[in-house]
Amino acid sequence: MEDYPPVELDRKGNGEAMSNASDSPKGSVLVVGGGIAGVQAALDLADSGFYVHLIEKSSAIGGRMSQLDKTFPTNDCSACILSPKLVECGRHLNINLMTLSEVMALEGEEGAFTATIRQNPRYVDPAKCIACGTCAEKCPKKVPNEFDLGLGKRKAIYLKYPQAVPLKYAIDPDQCIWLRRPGRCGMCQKVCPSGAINFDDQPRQIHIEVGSVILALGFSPFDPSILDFTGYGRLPNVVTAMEFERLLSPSGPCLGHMERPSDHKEPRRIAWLQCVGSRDINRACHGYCSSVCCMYAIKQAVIAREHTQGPDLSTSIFFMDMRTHGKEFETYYDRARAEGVSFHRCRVHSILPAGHDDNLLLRYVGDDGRIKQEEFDLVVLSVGLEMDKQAAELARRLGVELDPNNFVATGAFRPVSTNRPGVCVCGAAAEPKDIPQSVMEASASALEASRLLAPARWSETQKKEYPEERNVWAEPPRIGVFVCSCGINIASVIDVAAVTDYARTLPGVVFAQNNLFTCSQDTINQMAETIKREGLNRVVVASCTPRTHEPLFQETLRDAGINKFLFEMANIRDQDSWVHQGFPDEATQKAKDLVRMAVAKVQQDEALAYNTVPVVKRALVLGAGVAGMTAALSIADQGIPVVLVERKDRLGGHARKFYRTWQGDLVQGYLAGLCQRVEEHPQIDLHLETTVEKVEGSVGQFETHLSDGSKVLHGTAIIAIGAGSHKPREGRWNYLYGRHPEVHVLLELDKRFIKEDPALKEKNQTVFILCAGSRVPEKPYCSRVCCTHAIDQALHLKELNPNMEIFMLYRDIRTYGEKERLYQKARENGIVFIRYDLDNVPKVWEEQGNIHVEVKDPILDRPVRLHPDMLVLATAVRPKIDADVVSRAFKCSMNSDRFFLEAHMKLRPVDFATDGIFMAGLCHYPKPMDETIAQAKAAAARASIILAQDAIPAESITAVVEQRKCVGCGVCTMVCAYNAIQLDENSSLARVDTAMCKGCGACVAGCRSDAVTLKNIGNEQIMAAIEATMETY
Amino acid sequence: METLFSQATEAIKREARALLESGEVAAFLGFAKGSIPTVTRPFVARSPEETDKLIWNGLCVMNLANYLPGLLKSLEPARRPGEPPPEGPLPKVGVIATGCWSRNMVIQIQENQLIRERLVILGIDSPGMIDRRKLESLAGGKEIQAIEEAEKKVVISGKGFRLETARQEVLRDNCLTCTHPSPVILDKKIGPTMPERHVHEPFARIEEIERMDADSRWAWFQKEIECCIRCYACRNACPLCYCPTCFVDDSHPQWVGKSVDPVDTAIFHILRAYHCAGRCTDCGACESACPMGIKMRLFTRKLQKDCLELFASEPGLDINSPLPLTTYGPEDPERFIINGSKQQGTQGGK
Amino acid sequence: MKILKLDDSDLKTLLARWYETRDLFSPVEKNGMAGWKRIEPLEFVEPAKGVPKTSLKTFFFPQPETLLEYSARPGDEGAYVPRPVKEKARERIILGVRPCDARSVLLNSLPFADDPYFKAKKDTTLIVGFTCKQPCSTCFCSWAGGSPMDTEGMDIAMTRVEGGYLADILTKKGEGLVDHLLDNREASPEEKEQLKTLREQAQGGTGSEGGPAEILKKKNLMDLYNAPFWQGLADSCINCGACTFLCPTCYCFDIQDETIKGKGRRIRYWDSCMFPLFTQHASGHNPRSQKVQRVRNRFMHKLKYFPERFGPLSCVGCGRCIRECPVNIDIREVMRDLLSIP
Amino acid sequence: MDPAPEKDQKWEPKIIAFLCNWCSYAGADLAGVSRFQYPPNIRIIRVPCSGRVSANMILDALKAGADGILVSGCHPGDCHYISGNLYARRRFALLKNLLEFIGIEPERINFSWISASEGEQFAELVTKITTRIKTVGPTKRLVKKIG
Repeated sequence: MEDYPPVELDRKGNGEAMSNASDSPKGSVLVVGGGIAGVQAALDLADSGFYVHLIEKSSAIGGRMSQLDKTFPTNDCSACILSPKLVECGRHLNINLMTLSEVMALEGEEGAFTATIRQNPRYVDPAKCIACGTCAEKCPKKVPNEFDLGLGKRKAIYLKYPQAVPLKYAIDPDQCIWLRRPGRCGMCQKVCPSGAINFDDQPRQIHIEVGSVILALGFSPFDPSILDFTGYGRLPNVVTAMEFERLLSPSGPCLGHMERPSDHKEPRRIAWLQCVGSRDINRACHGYCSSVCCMYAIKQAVIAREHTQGPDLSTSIFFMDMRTHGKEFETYYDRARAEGVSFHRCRVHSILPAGHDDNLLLRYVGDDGRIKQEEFDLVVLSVGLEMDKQAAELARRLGVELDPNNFVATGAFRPVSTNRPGVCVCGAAAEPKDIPQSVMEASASALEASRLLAPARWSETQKKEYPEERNVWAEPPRIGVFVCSCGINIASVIDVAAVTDYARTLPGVVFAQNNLFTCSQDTINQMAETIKREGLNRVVVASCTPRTHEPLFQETLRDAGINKFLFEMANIRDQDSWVHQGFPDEATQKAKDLVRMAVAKVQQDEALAYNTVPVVKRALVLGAGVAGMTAALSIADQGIPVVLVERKDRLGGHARKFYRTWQGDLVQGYLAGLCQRVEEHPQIDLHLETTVEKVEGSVGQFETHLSDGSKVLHGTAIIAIGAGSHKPREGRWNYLYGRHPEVHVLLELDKRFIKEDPALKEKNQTVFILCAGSRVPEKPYCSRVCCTHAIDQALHLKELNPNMEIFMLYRDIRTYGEKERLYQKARENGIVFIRYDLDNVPKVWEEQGNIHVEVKDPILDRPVRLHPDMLVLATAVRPKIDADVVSRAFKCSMNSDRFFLEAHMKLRPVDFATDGIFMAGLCHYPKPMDETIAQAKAAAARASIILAQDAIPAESITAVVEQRKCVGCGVCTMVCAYNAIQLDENSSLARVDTAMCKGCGACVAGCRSDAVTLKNIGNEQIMAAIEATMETY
Repeated sequence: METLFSQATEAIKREARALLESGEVAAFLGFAKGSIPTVTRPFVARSPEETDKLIWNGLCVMNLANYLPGLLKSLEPARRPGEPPPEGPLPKVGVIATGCWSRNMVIQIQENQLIRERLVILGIDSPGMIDRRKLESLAGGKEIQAIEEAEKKVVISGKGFRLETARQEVLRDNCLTCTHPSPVILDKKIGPTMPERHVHEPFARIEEIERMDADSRWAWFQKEIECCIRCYACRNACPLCYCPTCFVDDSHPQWVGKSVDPVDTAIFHILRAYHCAGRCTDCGACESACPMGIKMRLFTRKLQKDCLELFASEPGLDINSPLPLTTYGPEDPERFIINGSKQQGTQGGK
Repeated sequence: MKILKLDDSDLKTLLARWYETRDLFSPVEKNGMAGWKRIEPLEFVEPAKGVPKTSLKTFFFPQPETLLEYSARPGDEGAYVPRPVKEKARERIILGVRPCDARSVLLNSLPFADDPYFKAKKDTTLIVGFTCKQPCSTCFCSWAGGSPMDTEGMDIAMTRVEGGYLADILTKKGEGLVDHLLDNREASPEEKEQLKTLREQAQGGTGSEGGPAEILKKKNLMDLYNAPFWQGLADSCINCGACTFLCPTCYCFDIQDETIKGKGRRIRYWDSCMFPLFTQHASGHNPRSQKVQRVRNRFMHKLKYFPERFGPLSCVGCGRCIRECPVNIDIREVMRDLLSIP
Repeated sequence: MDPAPEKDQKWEPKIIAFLCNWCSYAGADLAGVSRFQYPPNIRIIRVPCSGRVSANMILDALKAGADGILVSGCHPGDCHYISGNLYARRRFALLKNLLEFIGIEPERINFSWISASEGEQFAELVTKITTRIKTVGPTKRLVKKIG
């Protein structure tokens, strides 16, 4: 414990570092690191009214996540889910994205920092680069691609990865022939169609003033070359997990074909070795657990099996404890086992060359204690996460304290704050963690960083003004078609002049023009002029993909006074000239077809409203435990009123039963301070002994009826109703609970700690049974907190009576992250750990008032009998009974374990699918105090984005119901994932809530009566496009 | 069977009369005798006296569920669109229901077209209904002037002929493969409960078509719908078809041409069947209604088979299980999907 | 004109001759269903009894009829300018037509009197009718103003007698068909007398004088309109178009343009007053939004409005609607009910 | 029934593809960015989600004369709209079977999952289905013709 001094509480005892910042703080924030955490923090801040400088040291944002193939536990494609966030970040008016940049110094204090940034030269003018790739194609210098961890090659001028943001090439100065010896090559400069290459680019030093700083420094994968036994570096078919991600990835060096490095053959036998560089104080100097490796190894095994499409791929995972402690992880583990992934509980002591075919021989001790040998084609090292060395240096430079593991030091009650006021931290830089946890912390740090800047909200942000739009409703279509040559990207394959001429003949087209670069600034300006001069009321651009360029051209329409939805694109580059290079005639014909389809569709486009919903600036927080109170205070401190509703007659919730956090901080003092702040806060309206009866409305405009008769209008809601501990009063896992006075569940022992029960010192022997009724078919999930909590309790018992014998009966010890320290200490303190499995669960009975426990010791392979004075059961954390009621009232879903279901497992961990409703704390999933507080702040941050605005934008392309055709069958309401379409109480017909509709069109395809359609993607428009396609055939 | 039908007819008359006399229902929906022997007439009795006209026999083939939403609505006080429904209970209707009809009522309740509380259902186990086309073909072009039904046989007669056949021979195709003859929702049971039916190969005809090659299937399909006159009797006899504007009638968007172009006719039949996917209970009303003898039931039957095989879904048996197209399973079969992630189909692969 | 006595081989000779320059059509059994089909001369067999399932109107009022064509390709010359449909005007002969169906052509000529499309079809079509020996139980032509021996609307009327047919040549066009070909087959006076007797027997005294058309014409419109039995009909009716589409005298249509792959055409296709969209206004208002209104309209049109305007009932008593209505709505009952209204 | 696939060397199939904006359309873009070549027979219509694609749209494309159809969405679990592709999967399973049942050649109706990172897979897919559609020849069934 000595390494981790408890965080000093401020005078109000809430753990929040109170500000001494000036009254007029800056309205901007510096975010360091462009990985998923940094990007999320930047987006949350920029969306809630702060200007963000996002600093990324490489040439593009995206971080480690962009290198991953799939993500657990949903097997989502990593790039697919990440990309939209990156694009949003790159385009955000209030995010200043600075790539190839580093923070050199940070002066000043909270509210008024001055940061010194060094921006390294890109040698490519981002304003001119159109990412056509000609430069890289022609560049003669091939170098290992660090994005593929050196498994593949790139050129000296390169794009970090295909979906990179910004989508701009960069020159690697260490590799470029010209930069090393000017005058020697310069090929890129010669071939660049837009003259973007600038060999004279120079580093620049920039000073920026910000109110606060967020460090999202990320991690480095552990480098196993120092572990000689792995053979990494010597044996070609020993790869790290990160390398294996690239081998699996469709955009990786073998295009997703899964080849092993030595001979590019598909491996048939793969082994994963867990805890490489984690939980290893001897060789790796990392005592902590890296938290994510068990899951990613299982995921890789599952995905590898999918790649080979067959059961004949053998996948073996060698592990010590299986740590699948997150939401849906245990199920994922179970499924992997069912699908044939084999798991071996042992640490492999050496990887040897098999002596033929570059295969590998693994020697390990089997479950039966015998030494075994097994041959594999490929061995994947599940390397741990460590603090990036440069990042650690940067932290030190900024005066930010690191913990003994080199991670940024935080505290249990202030999980995203560093020692330096105004400097926050999030993500793996503070402790190894997975993506959702990082995203959660990112949002939490955004809240923390902006909390004191609230007075300066919107002070540094920009807002674009547009001219008034011309009403074109009654006008016949006057369509302008702009055909782009994209330098030679399109024009070298497609006869753009012919396409332009053809466009002129199409019905409704009054203007057609060919441009060299339609997206260049001068063409854009000219387009706006043309729209005005020619009186165009609809525009088609035939160029690249709408996914990147539609917003730009739509903006141009708005600048020219035309509604931006009167626009279509024909993708004649990415989906034509680039993919039919050898077929100019066919490609030209296709371009004509695509233009004709776009013209047919744009004819029927209508001007759509830029929908907004006015926001009631009030939050409803449901549940006044630590999560609810933290969330409420986080919002209220920004000057926004909060209605806090609690079912019980007092504040505090579950935490009232807690003794101390795993970091060693006493909970009750903290809790008292928190309660007091809540009670005294002028912005918090507290409703105790109250429940929610009915919720109406949607984001921005909820109307909630409470059981005390009051009616609350609020813009957002945070659900933090907590969870309870399961009490095994009957059944298989009863273990004398409720029948013997010395049998407790975990929190009952905490209660005795809090009361300082003197009897505890007198105990001679205590037995803990972990997973008592958890991870079993009837309660399949892992409760995440119990291992750590039980071990900490055992340690406290040892503190009370060092002679006490303590036995821990466990299945897997899941002291993930830095919690591993407790496990080590417990072992050091002589606590005995005995593993059991579901075939041999401990037996407990009573004889003459004494507790008897029998368990089979797997090492001795014989039963052990224990006679404890006290038996402690680590039972599951179970969802609240009233979760169902809340779920129904707010129309938000739960998973099969009845925990609330987030909008997206990875990237929206605190949002519900229903807009404007967020979750925090145990009702989402079991979690320790620090994670609960982080999630509560994250929920507050997400809610603040809405509450910071007078009105929020809503989707314009929404579903619309033609009442005359609707029969009220309700199919649309059932297929809508957003509850955006409901049957009207009076008419019984469907009605769309445009504020909630996301425009996916599931209802449209589901409606048999064609009563629902999607604005501007209507059935008739699609038919027009279909028919236009076939017209020339 | 003669006695079974006449007993049922008497019971229906008695129950319907009691319901109307007590005022529990405002109308009773059943069948009356038709003006030709092969067709019965769906009939609404609105007074106790009118119940004398009610009959029950093997030619009662129109699905009564089809009439319920409209009939109930006609009994409500008129209101403008968007106006709230009137306070208090609304008038009820009594109705006869067999297995398939009751399942259609379940679906109508699930799709908000019916309110269970407004129905008084007299449940009858269906003994299997008669296909008038089979009788006509048996008569070989002669006019049938009388039909007598007995337990195992049917006798038809006309000028100069009298023919007897096993009842099984003239049952409708859907009744021959029916496995759920008993109503799933009812308020009062009329007549005896039929023994469980075990159908040896319920989808034999479908499988036979599936085994043909694409050319032969197309030939079969074209021949089947060749004589369609687009009168929409099949659609209008169907209790699942209640859209205010059917896609075939709609001009915005116009998915289907309005005339008897073979392609338009084909698309009409494909989409009509598809709209019944996961909802069709194989009541056979479409085929019974068709003036041209088209066996359009085979299209819905195919979908019924797929819903059962792919989603383990049988519609209308349980009011609490969602209809298959309003839900999904995370592990739904996707062998047909190229690059499907879970299973690789014959077409798939990297 | 003249009456010929033909034996079966004479008929074959005639058919072979006609076939040389004309298309022949007749009722044909197909898929267990009698319909009209183009035939080879040797295929012809007189149907034993009754009428085919589909009516004769499809020859004069086709489903659909292309009224005009146009190009919808922007580059084309004359794009979007309508042009008439070029049709080969080959004469056709429809054989085996029953008196009721033949009469329906005359009835349809009333509303289509000025319709060039209908007229063009009628001008190039000859009807060789076959009188009825054995009416069905659902036939009621004599009630509707016709008779099983009626020859109205035919160019030649064939009546089966012993040893062949008595062919009554009724029109110039009909005469053109036999023109000197079988001059020596003139029927004997006895045979002519036999035909006359058959016709008189069939007439049975129910001519149009005092028939339902005359009676209903005289009845008060609103009395019929407000009759109580309409609701009962609507209760059973499923509002399909089987009756209207099978009916030989239902002639309602709609018109629409179809464009596919740059080619366009304007078609006229059958519509049915049973369909709710039939009367739907562009505004969304529908004057006949209720089923009972539509059912009433169909019968009122056939039995009251049409006679008031044109004289006869818009019904030939063929019985198709009675046989094929899936819910057994019987026009005879409707007529009886209407006639019984004082 | 229909004549054998045309021997006409000049015939090239026309394929209409409905691609979801977030995954498959992005995958098609990536194929372009990576210059993976595929046959030029395909015409892509961008839709928000595979769940937007109705049976009507597919039939309309066949009616208009498309020799082949491709509908592609996100892999299960990746749907930008949570579950659109999962509803679509059910709809498509039934529709494809029904169309095959009435005699449409199975080669014409194609469904796939293509993620935003599967550029090469997209190119392979288009190549594959184009080849397959060529084997069954020009579409005859369900193609509406006038004049």
